[in-house]
Amino acid sequence: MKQAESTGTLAGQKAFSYFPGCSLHSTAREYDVSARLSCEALGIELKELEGWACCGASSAHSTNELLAVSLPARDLKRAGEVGLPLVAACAMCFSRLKIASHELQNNDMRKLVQTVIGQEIQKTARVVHLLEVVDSRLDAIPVKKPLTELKVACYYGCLLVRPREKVAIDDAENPQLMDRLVRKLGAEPVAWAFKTECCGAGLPLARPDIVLKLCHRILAQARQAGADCIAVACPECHSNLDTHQEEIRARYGDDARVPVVYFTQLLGLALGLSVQQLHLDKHLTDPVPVLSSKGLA
Amino acid sequence: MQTVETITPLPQSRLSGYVQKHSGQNPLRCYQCGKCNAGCPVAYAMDLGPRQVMRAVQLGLKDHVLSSNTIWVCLQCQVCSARCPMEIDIARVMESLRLLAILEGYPVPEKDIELFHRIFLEVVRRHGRLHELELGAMYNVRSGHLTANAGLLPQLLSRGKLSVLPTTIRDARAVREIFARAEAESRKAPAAES
Amino acid sequence: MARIGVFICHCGSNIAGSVDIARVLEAARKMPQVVYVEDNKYTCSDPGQASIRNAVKAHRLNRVVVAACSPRMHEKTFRKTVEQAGLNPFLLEIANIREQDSWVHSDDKERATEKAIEIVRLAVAKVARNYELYARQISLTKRALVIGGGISGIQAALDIANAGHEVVLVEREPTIGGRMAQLDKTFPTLDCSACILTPKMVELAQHNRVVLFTYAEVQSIKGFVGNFEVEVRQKARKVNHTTCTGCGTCWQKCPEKVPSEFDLGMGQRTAIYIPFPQAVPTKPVIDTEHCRYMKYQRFVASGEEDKKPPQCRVCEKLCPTGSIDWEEQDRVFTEKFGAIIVATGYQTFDASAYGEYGAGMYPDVISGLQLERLMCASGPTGGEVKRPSDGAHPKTVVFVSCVGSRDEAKCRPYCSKVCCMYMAKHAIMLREHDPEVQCYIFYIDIRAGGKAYEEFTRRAQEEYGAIYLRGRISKIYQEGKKLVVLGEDSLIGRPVELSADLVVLATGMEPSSGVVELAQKLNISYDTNQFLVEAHPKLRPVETQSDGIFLAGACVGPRDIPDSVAQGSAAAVKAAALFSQDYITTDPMTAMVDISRCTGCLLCTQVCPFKAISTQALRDGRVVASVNEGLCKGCGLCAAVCRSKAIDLRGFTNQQLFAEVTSLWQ
Amino acid sequence: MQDKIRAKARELLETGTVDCVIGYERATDGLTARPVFIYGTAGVDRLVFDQTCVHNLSKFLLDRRDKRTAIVAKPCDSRAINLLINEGQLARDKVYIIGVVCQGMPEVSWNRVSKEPQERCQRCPQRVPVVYDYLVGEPVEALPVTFSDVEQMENAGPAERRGFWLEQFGRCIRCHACRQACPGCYCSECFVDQLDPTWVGIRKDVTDNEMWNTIRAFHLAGRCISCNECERVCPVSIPLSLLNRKLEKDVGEFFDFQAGIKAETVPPFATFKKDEHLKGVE
Amino acid sequence: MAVGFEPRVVGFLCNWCSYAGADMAGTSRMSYPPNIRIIRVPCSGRVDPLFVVKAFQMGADGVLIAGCHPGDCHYTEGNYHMRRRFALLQPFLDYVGIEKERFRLEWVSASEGKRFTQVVTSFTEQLRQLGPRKDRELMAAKGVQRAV
Repeated sequence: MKQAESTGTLAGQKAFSYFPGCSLHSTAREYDVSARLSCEALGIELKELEGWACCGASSAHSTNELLAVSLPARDLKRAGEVGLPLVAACAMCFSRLKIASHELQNNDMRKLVQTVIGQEIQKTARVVHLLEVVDSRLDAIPVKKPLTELKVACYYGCLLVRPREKVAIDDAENPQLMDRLVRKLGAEPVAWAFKTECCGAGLPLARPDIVLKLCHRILAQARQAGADCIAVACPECHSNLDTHQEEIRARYGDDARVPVVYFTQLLGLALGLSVQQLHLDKHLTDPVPVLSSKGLA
Repeated sequence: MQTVETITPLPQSRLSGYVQKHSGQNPLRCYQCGKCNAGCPVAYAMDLGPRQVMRAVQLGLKDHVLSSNTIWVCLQCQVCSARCPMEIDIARVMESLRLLAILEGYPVPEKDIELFHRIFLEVVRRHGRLHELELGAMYNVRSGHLTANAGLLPQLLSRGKLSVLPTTIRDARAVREIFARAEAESRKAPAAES
Repeated sequence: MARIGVFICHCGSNIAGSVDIARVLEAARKMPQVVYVEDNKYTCSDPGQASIRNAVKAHRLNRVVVAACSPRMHEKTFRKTVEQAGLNPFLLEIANIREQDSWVHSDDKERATEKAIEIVRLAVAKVARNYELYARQISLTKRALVIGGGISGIQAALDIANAGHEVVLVEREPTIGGRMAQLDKTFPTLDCSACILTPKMVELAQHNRVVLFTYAEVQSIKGFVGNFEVEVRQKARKVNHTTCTGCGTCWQKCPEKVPSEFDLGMGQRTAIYIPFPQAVPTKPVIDTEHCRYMKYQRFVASGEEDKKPPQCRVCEKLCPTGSIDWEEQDRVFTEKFGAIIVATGYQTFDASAYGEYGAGMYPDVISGLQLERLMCASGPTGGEVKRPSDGAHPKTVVFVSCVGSRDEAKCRPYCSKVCCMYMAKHAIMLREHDPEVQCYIFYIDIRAGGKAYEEFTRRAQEEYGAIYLRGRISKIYQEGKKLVVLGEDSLIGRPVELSADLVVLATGMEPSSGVVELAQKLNISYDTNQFLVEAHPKLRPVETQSDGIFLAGACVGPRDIPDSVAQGSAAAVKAAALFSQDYITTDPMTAMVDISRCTGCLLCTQVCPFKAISTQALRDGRVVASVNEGLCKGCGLCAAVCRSKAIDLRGFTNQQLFAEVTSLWQ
Repeated sequence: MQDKIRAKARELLETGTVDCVIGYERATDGLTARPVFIYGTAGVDRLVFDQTCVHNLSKFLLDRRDKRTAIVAKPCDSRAINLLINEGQLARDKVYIIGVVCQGMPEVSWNRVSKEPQERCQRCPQRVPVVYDYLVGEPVEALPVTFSDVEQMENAGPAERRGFWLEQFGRCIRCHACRQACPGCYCSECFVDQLDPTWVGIRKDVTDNEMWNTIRAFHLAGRCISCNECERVCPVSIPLSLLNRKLEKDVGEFFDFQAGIKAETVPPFATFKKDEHLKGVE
Repeated sequence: MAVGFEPRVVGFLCNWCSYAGADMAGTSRMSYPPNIRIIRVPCSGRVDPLFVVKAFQMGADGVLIAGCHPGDCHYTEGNYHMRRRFALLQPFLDYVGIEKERFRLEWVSASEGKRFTQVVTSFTEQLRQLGPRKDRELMAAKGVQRAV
């Protein structure tokens, strides 16, 4: 089985198949919107993958390995037929797709999966994350409104940088992709130690206590580092960090509130798009005050 | 996990064989330095730390491992794997142990987590995609935590962050079949009796 | 015409018991070119050997076969015997009819006898084609080169010099002393490192049989045992060391300050500098990269016009002896040596490979060696332990063990051996410096094998209150002025979170940079960790596969000071033993080239494990192989791969082996 | 094609780039070709190139080691040149290679020219010389190497194989034409001619013949560039290619090596890998 | 298999490991079939294919080459080169009809007297099973004349 466009530079790639993933159609709509808008502004064409299905997320691979590969495999096959590289915005989807395409290299696994999805897989698409695509044309970004004086804590989470050989788009301990971007946009990426510490992933319902504890650590660290906001590239990280800040304050007493935004929103902002266009007003922890204080909103 | 007064090591047990085979990781490489425990964000909430799980696997203490909450609490954040000095993919080991526990019907100490996963998949099975409102609602009802995250509901709705109706993809049937076949196939998977 | 005598040994009943000697005698008598046979009860006994000598004379024998025990047993003995009889010792062959016949076939006398006869036939066939071989005697230069001026190299150099031989020591740094010079105290005795090292450094520098080349490197090596030719590059110091008195004015007045390598960035040095006060030689070098005048000159050379930097030249102006020599260039010279001792030592692992520990990111995460500098009375802080970030006195210090050791992910699978001990030492010393300091040592296993070592680590815990926690640190991050350390106490089995003022990474040992290139120049081997490989890990620990090249200290593997010193002395003895001979006797069983047949394909040069075959150009323009008998060890690889049979191996020639094969069917 | 070669040859001789061009000319039978050495522009028009130019001329270069020489080389010949350079027998800068694209040569004798290319050419992977200074003809795809003939022999039973080869070796008359034609056989004194020891009996016995043929083949292991001249010149037509190609096959499989493809390369017997797993060796 | 057939085996043993191993077998009074004739070579790498082919030409039923285990070569690399040579030579001889079972390369260290006896015993047994070489019959069948 060959992997289409497995080579070739991203920078040269104009059009991509786009895999928004479930959250971007609901809780993370602002990510979807800002991604589409800023990509358009950058001349990147996103063609939403026709009939994509859920990647299975952590639930699938927590309980049924085969399912965890088969669900993404179906999407990979479809994308393979389209022939464009498949760009995922959600880090979870990205990770699942990437791992799946990795597993499919193994013949036995592929045969098994083919029987499960009831189709033969000739070729799959190369999987990339939106952050990689943007980074590939960093110098070409036409910054209209530099985000001067905005201190940003870039938060990568787990799924973009681990596991090293199957997924990682950057170093696991001190990644730089997003920091580079933020700097390019005129903002100041703060140095902090929790870029890749886990936020509690899919446990907010089942073990809120864990999620609150982990998020509290991260938020506190970001604040300490003097960040005005945290930039993320994953809807799960976002909802964990953004939605529970009141509870966290209630539970831990200290005020560790920091607005959490998507890197695409910052990108859009710098490209001259408005707060409303980018749904920057939709977050539970409102970033608008701090943005306007910097004259950015 | 049941308490164990004295343990009887079974180094030759099928358990470490299974782990080796299923996860491709050799448990005997672990020399118990503890870096995994040290870095695990949820170690504090586990009855056995990753290091202890590796140890128990080395010693073939199957029940000890498979009935621990560790394998359920594990977030798959991969920090342990990324930092292991012996390059053991510990997260992968956790995963294979959890799958084994499911296969062999071990009681699940983290009911809610298991329930969450089950409902999540049911929803996806139904629509081919996730419908978060549905997931949340069903979870709250079936877990009995009726108010869990309910506080957030108005804010989310007001911001249009929760779509009330699910989007169901055109050939959701295909997805349902995938679920069915995947479950059938993985039941055939080899277990590790010891 | 060969006149072969065959002497068959009964070895009491060892052979005669299961071999029919009479029949063997009969058969032997009929073998081609055999003119005399006899048997003895014990051929190796004096009467036995005597009768060989007599027979050689009486029957004008010019070849001898002794059918007895294994050649590995008595070949040497009988070589002497025939030599005493006036024959060349190599006109002898042994037929091994004991270990490889009578002893293994005692159950079947008939076939044991048949086999014995054929073994004798093999030997007869071979010996008929033996000819005189003469051990070549190669003169040797009784002069040793020591590469590396650490404690191990210093010890080796001193011992050789005291044994009465000249020694040249080459050190690439501006001073000798190596890592030990950077240490404050030494475990387990806690005596001051400088106090025991510097006297040795001085003794070496003043020794009349020692020549010291600091700030110099070995550039190339030719030759073989007893006759090495070594090119040494003396790096330009820009200071004339013959006139310089080391008064110190220059380095006190030099305005340019840069981080000191010797202090591992914990302190500063000037552009013209000596690495540390007790450096040997106590004469400065100019760091041309940072020297202001050098920068000025580079600027002028670059041809740019706008604002020239200052010329400075303060040192030149102030030097009372006019020793500053801006024109000085690197100088390459060749020296002859008989033996080479490699003592290139180690460097500490670069902890920045561990992103999760933030070494290089957080100023207060330092290495063990850096702490040594902070504790050292003659160090940048005058022995006051101040943490780099704000100069505060750390009260809570956390030690992280196995940084760059026992870590396959970092390609450092081995244990560095000394870290456990120096962490204990640091814990003790920090308390000595400040009783309020609390040390936490995260260890995996305490490796304290050595005289008074275990007791030492106990003292650190019992008397100096160091808390040992079993578990590897996973993450370190800054929180305000503190460093938060995430670990585990694996004995309790729970995560540990500590906030510390200072974190010390016990970085492991790795071979010094450039050791691989050196090993390739020397044609000695190194292992996957780039440590140099001994000829035998147990029995030849300081020798290499190349004669005359010896190893000492941490270039072979992690070593502490006592081991390094012991090895230095051991290597010195090997060199001295070599020098106790007036010439080197080479094994005559070496390869030889028939230039008329050699086609110059030079496959032999490619397979030779000892680089013993080089090329020579003949008058007719052909290029052919030529063997350096000093390097050849007689493996015969070359002879086996040579298609035109132009190269052959003395003692195991094509003729001999071919004859042995064919003899079996005569 | 021919004209291009002549033009190039003329140019090279005129400019004095070389002082001799080794190529082919029409033989006296008026049909087949034979080697020719051209020293002056006058002779250039004698050069021919067509389907009859079967010989591997590379070995002639050995007689002009340090004189500047141009040579007409087919793909197989070009591999021979690489081999000779690799083994220090030739200096690249002394040789000017006029490479010719080759679709395979037919069987040619005084009275017939075969339709199909010769067997050796059918199995030859190269169609374009692996090294040249000037190329004549349009480059074409190289073909995969096939060893059907060798495999067939491998699959026969040992007794069958033994019988076959004994018969073949039995026919050998030890004329050593194979050696004379082989570009890899350049030893000043071949082992077969040596008397110290007499590796191979003087008598023309089947066992001595076997000794000769097997060892010669083995001396070409990892070196044979499969031009197959040995087989072409064998008067009793022993299928020598079957021997050489067996070794070529194994060398390829075990050591991933093909002789004469590159000039700068380490031949398989000059090196080793500590941890290589070779079948038959535990 | 021929009744009472006793194969003739030529063994090339490297001086440092295998020859010493053979001695060890003797000093510890082990026993193995006396069919092998041992030729001492400095290193297994010294064994020229010529010697092997010659032995078979002379009529050997089997040829054994024994050297130090990989990594233990007294000359550091000799056995690695032999390994390559053997890897080609064995199948090649098999190809011309000298069965690969007749030609062995073994690693025997100086301390492995036991292993040496096992090697020789199993090899000899294998050759007994294989029976004598069939060249004469085959030549007769093919009408190949032998020089006198």
